[in-house]
Amino acid sequence: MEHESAGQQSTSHGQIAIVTEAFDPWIELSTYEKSHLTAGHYGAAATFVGTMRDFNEGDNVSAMELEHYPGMTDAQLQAIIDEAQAKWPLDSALIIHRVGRIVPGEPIVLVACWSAHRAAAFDACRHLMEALKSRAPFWKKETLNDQSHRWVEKNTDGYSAP
Amino acid sequence: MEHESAGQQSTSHGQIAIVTEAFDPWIELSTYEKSHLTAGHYGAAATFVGTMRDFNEGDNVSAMELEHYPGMTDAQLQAIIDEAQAKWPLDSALIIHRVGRIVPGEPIVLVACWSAHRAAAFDACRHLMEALKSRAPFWKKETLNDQSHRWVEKNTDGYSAP
Amino acid sequence: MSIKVKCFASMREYLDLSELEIEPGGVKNVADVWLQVAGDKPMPDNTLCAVNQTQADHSFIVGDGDEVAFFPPVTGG
Amino acid sequence: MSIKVKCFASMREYLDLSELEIEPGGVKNVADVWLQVAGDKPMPDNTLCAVNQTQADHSFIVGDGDEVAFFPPVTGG
Repeated sequence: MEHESAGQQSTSHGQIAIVTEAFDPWIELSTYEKSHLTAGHYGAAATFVGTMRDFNEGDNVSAMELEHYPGMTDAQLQAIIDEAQAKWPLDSALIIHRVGRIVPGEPIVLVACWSAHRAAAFDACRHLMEALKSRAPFWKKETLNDQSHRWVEKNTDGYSAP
Repeated sequence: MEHESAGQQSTSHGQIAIVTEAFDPWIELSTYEKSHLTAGHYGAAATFVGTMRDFNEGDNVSAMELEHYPGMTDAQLQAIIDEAQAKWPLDSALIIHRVGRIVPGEPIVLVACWSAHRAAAFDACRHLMEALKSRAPFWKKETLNDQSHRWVEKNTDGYSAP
Repeated sequence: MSIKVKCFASMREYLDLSELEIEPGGVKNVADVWLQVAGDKPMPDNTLCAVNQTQADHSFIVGDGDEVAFFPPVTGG
Repeated sequence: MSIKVKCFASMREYLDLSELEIEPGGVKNVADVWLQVAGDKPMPDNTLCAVNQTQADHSFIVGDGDEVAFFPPVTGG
């Protein structure tokens, strides 16, 4: 699938894409798996999709503007994938992140890891997501129902379930 | 998507299916999300797909027969989902598991959890997968390249990456 | 009435037995069911048992109408 | 030559500045760049800095041709 792309890099073991248009994560996963993975070689695919909610911190949210730092974002995402590749035996890893104007129900981010075994796939997928949330230069500005705007000030800890 | 189904149960918060034919996990996820989830309500989807490899414990594997205990398997999978629903605030959970003859590259199991936040989705997805591996009555018999057969004797620990 | 016995996977092959109905006379618990269907074949160490599709140990009391299953450790997923 | 300065998100709004080139004269490190572009506006506590698209602290040495960025904590994903 070709993207209206604000940045894309591909290595033998992974791919990142920063996209300006809505994407369907399940179609992306299907397409990527067919083109980048060898059937029978991987036994585990762990994936995460972050989707825009219509509420945040007790308020209704009607839209969001997602800003990024072109160049640095791509480099950070690639570095995060490279680190994961060094730490876990991954067949491949994929990150897709949306930028620009987003409305509730639309996917924001997709992270996926393929490996021979499930522990590596699970660990690497979650690590990629937490590294992305803490290090990749993206910023969210929410539009509330009364048309006022506010910047999201920080990301929450993703390892502590409520 | 309708399945050649050996067992299917649906509750307001989750669904299990034991299927006898090959399934496409990404189409299943897309279909399930459209029919069972409310856009804008969930912010996180964590999924896992287990796929048959063409190697195991150092040997090439050409096919597999997946046996189950009809009735008990369904009840165990439903119990596992109910437990996860009680422990984490999930919008929905889905388990699909293949039985019968399987060849390398074909998906064996799909587990997916949707929640408002990522920690709950990640934790619940992994818990469902480990609970399934340790408690759901399925058994694998591998066919090696020389046409000999062997039972897989036990599942490995899914929390320890190599 | 009777007790339904089921065996799965390598246990089915070990006992050459998939499904059987036995008379409940003289059967008090899961261990007695094993003796009825397996005779002098020893029960493998890692054998799991279920009564009415819920896991149970060897001393679990069974009788008329129950379903008892024997199987090895599960290996799905 | 010059130093390119970029600001993102709430920092862009705070300084009313998206991108600017400044003369490197008198600029030794990141903190000096801030003084040049922000004047007497204090740097918010949680401000992050990057030099040539790699995160850096305020004492990081910069000069001709470098790209310096200021931004708040990241909130993607």
